[in-house]
Amino acid sequence: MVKMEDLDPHHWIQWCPGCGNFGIVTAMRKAIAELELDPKDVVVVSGIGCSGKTPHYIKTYGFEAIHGRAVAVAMGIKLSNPQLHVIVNTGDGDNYGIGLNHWIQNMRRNLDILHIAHNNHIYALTKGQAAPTTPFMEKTSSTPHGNPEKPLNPLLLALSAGATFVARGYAGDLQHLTELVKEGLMHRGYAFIDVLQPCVSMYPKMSYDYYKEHTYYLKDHDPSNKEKAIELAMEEGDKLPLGVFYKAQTYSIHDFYEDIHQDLPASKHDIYDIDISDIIEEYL
Amino acid sequence: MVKMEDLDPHHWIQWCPGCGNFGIVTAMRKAIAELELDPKDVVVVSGIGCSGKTPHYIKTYGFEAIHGRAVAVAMGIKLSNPQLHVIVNTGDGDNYGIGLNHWIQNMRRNLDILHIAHNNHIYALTKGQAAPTTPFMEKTSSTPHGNPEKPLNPLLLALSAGATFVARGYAGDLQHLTELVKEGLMHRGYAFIDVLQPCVSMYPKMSYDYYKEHTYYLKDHDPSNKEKAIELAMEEGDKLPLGVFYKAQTYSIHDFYEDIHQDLPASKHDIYDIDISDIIEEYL
Amino acid sequence: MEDIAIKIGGPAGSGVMSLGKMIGKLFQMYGWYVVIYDEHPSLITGGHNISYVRASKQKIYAHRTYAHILVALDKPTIDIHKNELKKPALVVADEGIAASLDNSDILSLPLSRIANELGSLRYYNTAAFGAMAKILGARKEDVTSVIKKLFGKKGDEVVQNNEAAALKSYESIEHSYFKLEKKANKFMLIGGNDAVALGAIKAGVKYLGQYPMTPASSILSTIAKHEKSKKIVVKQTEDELAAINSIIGAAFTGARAMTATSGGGFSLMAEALGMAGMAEVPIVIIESQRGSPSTGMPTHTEQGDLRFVMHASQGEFPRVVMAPGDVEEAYYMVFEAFNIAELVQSPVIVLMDKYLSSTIQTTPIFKTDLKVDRGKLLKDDQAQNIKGYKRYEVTEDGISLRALPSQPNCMHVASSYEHDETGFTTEDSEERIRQMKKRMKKLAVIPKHIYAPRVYGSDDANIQLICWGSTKMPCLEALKILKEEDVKAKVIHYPYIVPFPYDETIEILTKPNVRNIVIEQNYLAQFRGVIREQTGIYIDETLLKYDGREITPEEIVDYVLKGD
Amino acid sequence: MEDIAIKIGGPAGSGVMSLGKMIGKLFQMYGWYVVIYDEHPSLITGGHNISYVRASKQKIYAHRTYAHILVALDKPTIDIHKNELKKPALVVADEGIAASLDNSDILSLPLSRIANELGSLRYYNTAAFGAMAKILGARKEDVTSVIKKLFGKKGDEVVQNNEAAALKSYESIEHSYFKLEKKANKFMLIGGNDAVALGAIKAGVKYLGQYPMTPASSILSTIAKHEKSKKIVVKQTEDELAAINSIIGAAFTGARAMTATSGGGFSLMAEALGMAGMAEVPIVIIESQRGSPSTGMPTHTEQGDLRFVMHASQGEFPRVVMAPGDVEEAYYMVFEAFNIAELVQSPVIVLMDKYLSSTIQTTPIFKTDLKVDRGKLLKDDQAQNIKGYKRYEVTEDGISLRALPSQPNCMHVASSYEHDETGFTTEDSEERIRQMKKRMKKLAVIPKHIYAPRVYGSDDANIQLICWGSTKMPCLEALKILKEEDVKAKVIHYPYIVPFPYDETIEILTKPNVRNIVIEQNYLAQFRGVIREQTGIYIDETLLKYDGREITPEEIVDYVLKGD
Ligand SMILES: Cc1ncc(C[n+]2csc(CCOP(=O)(O)OP(=O)(O)O)c2C)c(N)n1
Ligand SMILES: Cc1ncc(C[n+]2csc(CCOP(=O)(O)OP(=O)(O)O)c2C)c(N)n1
Ligand code: SF4
Ligand code: SF4
Ligand SMILES: [Mg+2]
Ligand SMILES: [Mg+2]
Repeated sequence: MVKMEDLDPHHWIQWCPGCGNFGIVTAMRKAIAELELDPKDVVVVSGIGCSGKTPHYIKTYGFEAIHGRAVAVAMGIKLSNPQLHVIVNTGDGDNYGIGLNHWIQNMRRNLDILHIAHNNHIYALTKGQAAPTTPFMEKTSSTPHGNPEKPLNPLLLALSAGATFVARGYAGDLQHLTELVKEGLMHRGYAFIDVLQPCVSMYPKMSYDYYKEHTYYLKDHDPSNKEKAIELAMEEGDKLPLGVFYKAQTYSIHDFYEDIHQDLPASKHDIYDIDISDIIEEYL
Repeated sequence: MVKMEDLDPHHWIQWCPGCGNFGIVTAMRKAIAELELDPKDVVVVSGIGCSGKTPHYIKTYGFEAIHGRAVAVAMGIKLSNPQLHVIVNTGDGDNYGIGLNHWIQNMRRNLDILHIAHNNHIYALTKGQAAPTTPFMEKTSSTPHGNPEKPLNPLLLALSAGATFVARGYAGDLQHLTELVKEGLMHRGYAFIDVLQPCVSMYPKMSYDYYKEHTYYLKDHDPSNKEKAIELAMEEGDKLPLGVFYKAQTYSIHDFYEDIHQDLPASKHDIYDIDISDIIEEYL
Repeated sequence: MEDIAIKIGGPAGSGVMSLGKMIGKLFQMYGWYVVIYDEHPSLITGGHNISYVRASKQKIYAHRTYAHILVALDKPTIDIHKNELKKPALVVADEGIAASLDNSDILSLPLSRIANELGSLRYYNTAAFGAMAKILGARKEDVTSVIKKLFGKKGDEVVQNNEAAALKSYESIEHSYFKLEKKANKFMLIGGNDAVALGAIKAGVKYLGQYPMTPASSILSTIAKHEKSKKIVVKQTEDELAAINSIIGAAFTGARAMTATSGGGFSLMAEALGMAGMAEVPIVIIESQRGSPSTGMPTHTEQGDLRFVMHASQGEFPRVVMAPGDVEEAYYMVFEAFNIAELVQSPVIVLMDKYLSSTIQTTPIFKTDLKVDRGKLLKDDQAQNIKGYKRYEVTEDGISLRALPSQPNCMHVASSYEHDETGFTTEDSEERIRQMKKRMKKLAVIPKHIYAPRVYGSDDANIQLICWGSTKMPCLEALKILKEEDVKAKVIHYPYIVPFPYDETIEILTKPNVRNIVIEQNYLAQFRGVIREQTGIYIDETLLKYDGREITPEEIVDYVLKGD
Repeated sequence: MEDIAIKIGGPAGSGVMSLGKMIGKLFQMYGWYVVIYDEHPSLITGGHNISYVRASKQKIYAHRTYAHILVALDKPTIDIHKNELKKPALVVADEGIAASLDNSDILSLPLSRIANELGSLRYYNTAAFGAMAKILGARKEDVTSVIKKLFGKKGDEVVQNNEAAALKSYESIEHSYFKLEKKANKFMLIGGNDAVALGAIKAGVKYLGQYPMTPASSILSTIAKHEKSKKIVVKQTEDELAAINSIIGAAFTGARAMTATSGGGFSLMAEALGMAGMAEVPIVIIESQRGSPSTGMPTHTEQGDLRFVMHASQGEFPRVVMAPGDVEEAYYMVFEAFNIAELVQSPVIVLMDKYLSSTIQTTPIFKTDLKVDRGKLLKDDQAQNIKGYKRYEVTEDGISLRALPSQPNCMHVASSYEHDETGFTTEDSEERIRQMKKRMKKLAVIPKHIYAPRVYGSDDANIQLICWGSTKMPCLEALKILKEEDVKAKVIHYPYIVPFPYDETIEILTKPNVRNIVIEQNYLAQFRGVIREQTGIYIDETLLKYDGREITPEEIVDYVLKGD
């Protein structure tokens, strides 16, 4: 039996007191414990940012990669050993800025990972520059005259690119978030959760109070309905819906590689005496 | 008066006889001539690929950049001198593969350029590897056991990212394509045209004949209707619609910079004696 | 009191840096020379932050290892730094801290009380500033001036509250411990990154494309502050690929264009750097090095990227690599970088590091009568009559006339492929050789004196401290100390690495009976390798540091006196 | 007939390369040594393509500048290449071309007629092959065998039509011009990139992440062909950033992982290269150089990326840079690369170039009794009982035990930050120094003999041709020619650049009375610079070429005999 304590941090946590990231990593720990996944079979992969520190705060295998490349690293991990449960944690800058290409392409591939985007609407670790999700005309350290860009719509892009599990969570609701994480972990295919994450130091405006007023929970929504999911994602109301927007079981790139891993995952194949005589034959 | 001949290639054309790119560059020449744009105020920017050779084949200013970065180079050009008409020509690999991030981000910014993607569903110049638009399970030189990826949907992504002019053209219909190019050139904001381009050497399957059977022209579609445009883009029928899917006039990032270019574009500002005494004052 | 050093320690988020700046500003007002040096981990909250303010009536170049006053904004600070204290050693702390330590040597102050009275712990560090002003013997009205200067833009309320905090605590102290004398000097107090920003603005930068990365991020913030008044297109991009590619586009239109980053971002720029070289587009890249490899130690200093920036990108093309030695040089050299970029129509890399980027110094007020030189740039009126324009014409000095979009008669394609004189792709052997030779000889137009090493110190010294970039600062400080100890030494500082000043190097390094010591912030002694590769001269003595902390004048002096 | 050279010229798309391969295959069947060298522009159609087939009864190493037979698949070929012809000079062309030139020296063949009879010009080059087989004096049944071998996988119809084309044209010629003698040798005929693929497959590569880029693209195609039978995850990625980052992920799970690219793609890999160094993940990167800078001359050769791969990525970390000298070495060294990568838990770069990637050679049949060595990799049964596991434990040789996800008791985080022994981020000065020292000493475990330079030629020679990577081939061929002219020379070939073989270099290069000449395919004599940086030895004679064409044995001989 896996207990929450088995998943305690590798190290003391260095996030600011009150940071939304605590809620996220706790939800991850709870979900893994409740699903009874063996921590040694879980790999948490991150980029760089406050969010990037997540792997250190949950005792599983982890990879704190470079900024923007967590999803690409995760692809190599999951394709080489599909038995591992791979969880990607990115920041909003990390994923919707510098790392966007890998995100889109792997949703298209329907790579079988859980991806949690810590969306605090700011570049926190580098001290408050505008992120791709920062509101229009917001003043930040890099945009003293206002952010000239309209924010991007993560859920709409996820749906358009082909993710097969698309959800929005909120770091302030541990119970709800834990359920999303569990559902994402159990999903075969790209499970993407954009998590609204209060950053108390670098973007206090979007606080817990703010989110309490500006979110609501999806009810009576049929997550198999993609058109409706897209409509929901495009909604420009005052409140953001939380919950599972879309979910489907379709082709995943892993189907193509299934035979390779049939007996053992590729990463565990015996390579001490690969026979290449048939290939050499071709050149004779 | 600008004549077609004024826009003749800088150099003899090196594309394969019958290549769809001829249609595209001819449509560009016709459009510029018909709109009477001054060629010296036009900059054609490309990446690398067969499509990348376009700037050499139309006598305007041009920049043949590195693979995947045409849109980023174009951004620098247009933001520094908004008086220039900037046309980007990319391949499908160039844009939907390696260059995807710049494409998505600049559609979000609604950068004021015309972007023509030469979609031949293959990496042509490098000899026939799978592209992000290559059909599922297709055998290519890099996928001898079939392409394991589902192709991406360029128009759906363009609509989700925020392009304000989204169209599909066909390199085999010069008249129709010329009209699209003209409309795109006149549009203020990101005008994106995915052009179905037969590649006779590296992907002969999607030939002129093929496209004749597998396309139809949009009729009675209201391009101001984004929901409908998204529906059209998601259609999975046997035939692809050609024409303008969506068009809108909204905020563009250029609005933010307007004051800078008010008298002269920034690239032409006199910089011989910039006064910084007010800034120095801050440090005294 | 001739020279005083103050160390402030506290947790991240407690305003350590801003307190350092207030104290520095006070000394500046008194005409003192100031150096402010910061150290902090890559965390938003928690972790130990330091600001070190050194001020002197005489010119100073760098921080030192000691402090006369320790301002402890938290308890651990006292333990961590007490051994650095030097007479007259004074420890200053809030009464809460002092009480808990039961240490009567601590000057106990009502900082948190004052801050709380004003309604927010935010004023804690301003209160500490007021106390420090009194301790140092500054006048009350100068406290007010500093606060106005630093908080003025944040509105009246902020100013008033900060003023109240400072003055209250100023008054809470009975007597001054020092007497702050006024000197007649008038300085700027400015950090390396801000000097870069000013140099660029003065040079007429019209497009900045940047993605934030420590320690270069503040260049973006600073230039953005002036985007409207100086009419500069400032674009935070989606990544460093977009940053460099967009500045190449901007420069192609004729806009002076720049990006700034650290090593990781520069890695992503490697490919486009070569495009600038091939297409002959003048761009300026600021690269501020930090602890590496990879993400490394983001908020620490290093000179580990020298070889990388010299050789980044496939193949061979001309580039300039310069490395300013202090804040003042950063301003002038960045200005120069833009001129040189247009002169040689190639990329220019300005190599900084965290130490130089974030160190704040008093400098003489920057001169502004600097001459912009745009090299062989075609003028609009010349374009009217030009015939047979060729963008990549092979000329005597390798540099071709540069025409810009919208100029008539000059339409051409800039290309990342090898090309002929018109810009069209070529794979012809002879064309290729011609274009390679043309490009590779361009750097020769840069006047030699510009990239010559600078020699500081006594002519007849036989100890030569060889350095490049920011280590100039501790080296010059070490020179002063050595002089006091009657040891004659010289500092040989290289502000340029590429082009490499061959003749001067031979002359300087092969003097008979000299002891040459290379001083660098890296593991492999990269610059020593460059010298050997270029000249064959092997310098066997090195003083290397790669723990992320800038080498100190003391370490240099120690090494010189004792050897390794 | 001892040695024969055939040049085939024609437009891109006319099957020049494939004709070269057919002829080469024929010689291979006869037990001859073969070298096939291609030249073509970066275009799909149009532009002039060349395939050059050289065959000999004696061992040959490289292509030469002359040809005995010119096969002209179009008219321009004759003009372009007629001066390269050497006795017995024979020009072979379709009757259409021959007639239009009105040149009775041309052997006129009914190639297009035969192809058209078979319904497609696609058979034009196979017809040319049949004719060449007859001209060379090969037996009919061998023509059939070659066709079966090369077209067998494309189905019966293709084989039959090609066979028909070849035999018809074989019969259209009355008599053979040569007599192709059979030798007892049994060779493989294989190109550099395929040798790389085989070396990797033999080494147990389990994950290939690659983005296509000339001249490395065919490594992807070749390995993909065997993905199912050899159970390899082959992933074409969205770009080179994803390629290298995904192989790092793959290697982290324990899969042997590789990527392949050219300089432009390698530029994009620079950042993650440093991550592999910092996180100590073993990966293999194949970098096949091409004409540069930037997009450059994509289908031409160069050795311009040496310094770049040596220094790519910010900061300092261990890496290995090897550069095989010929096709056979490519196989063995790529195999070795995987062992070394795991031995030192660091990235290994295998530097190829277009010449080596695409040159096809006869080689002895590759040995397959090679020993896989996974270094300090933790075994599953060891993991069961391990306690206090530390991924980055500081050990004597710097190498720590490597545990893999899913192993019990070893959970840890691999990190791109500087870290302590457990993997947690640290900015502590002493931890930093310990980890830097640990990493930087790792390369010392590579046995010296592995990276020693190889010496070819007479012991008592006083001319030393110093080269690295693919220039070994023309250098060895030049050695043969020089020997024929009674000039004693040696080739000193460096298969490794990093680690640099210091002792051997000193010994070899400082022999009294030797004339050292550095031979490289670049402008700046980069390897000469490396030698000087490492040893202080300056070699003033260089033979450099940077026009995209491989240096020829003749050029080397000329230089040696006449000087520059
Ligand atoms: C290539 C590169 N560019 C820039 C950086 C600097 N950097 C570190 S984290 C970060 C962004 C942080 O924002 P986000 O991804 O939203 O994460 P958060 O800190 O908000 O969790 C940046 C720009 C880097 N480490 N690497
Ligand atoms: C960084 C980099 N990676 C790879 C390449 C090699 N390359 C050149 S063109 C191309 C793709 C061509 O496909 P596409 O963009 O669809 O253009 P097309 O030739 O089909 O028009 C590739 C992979 C390159 N030039 N640069
Ligand atoms: S800066 Fe923001 S995101 Fe980072 S740890 Fe603090 S609260 Fe969390
Ligand atoms: S390969 Fe295809 S895309 Fe390229 S020029 Fe030929 S037909 Fe056109
Ligand atoms: Mg963020
Ligand atoms: Mg394509």
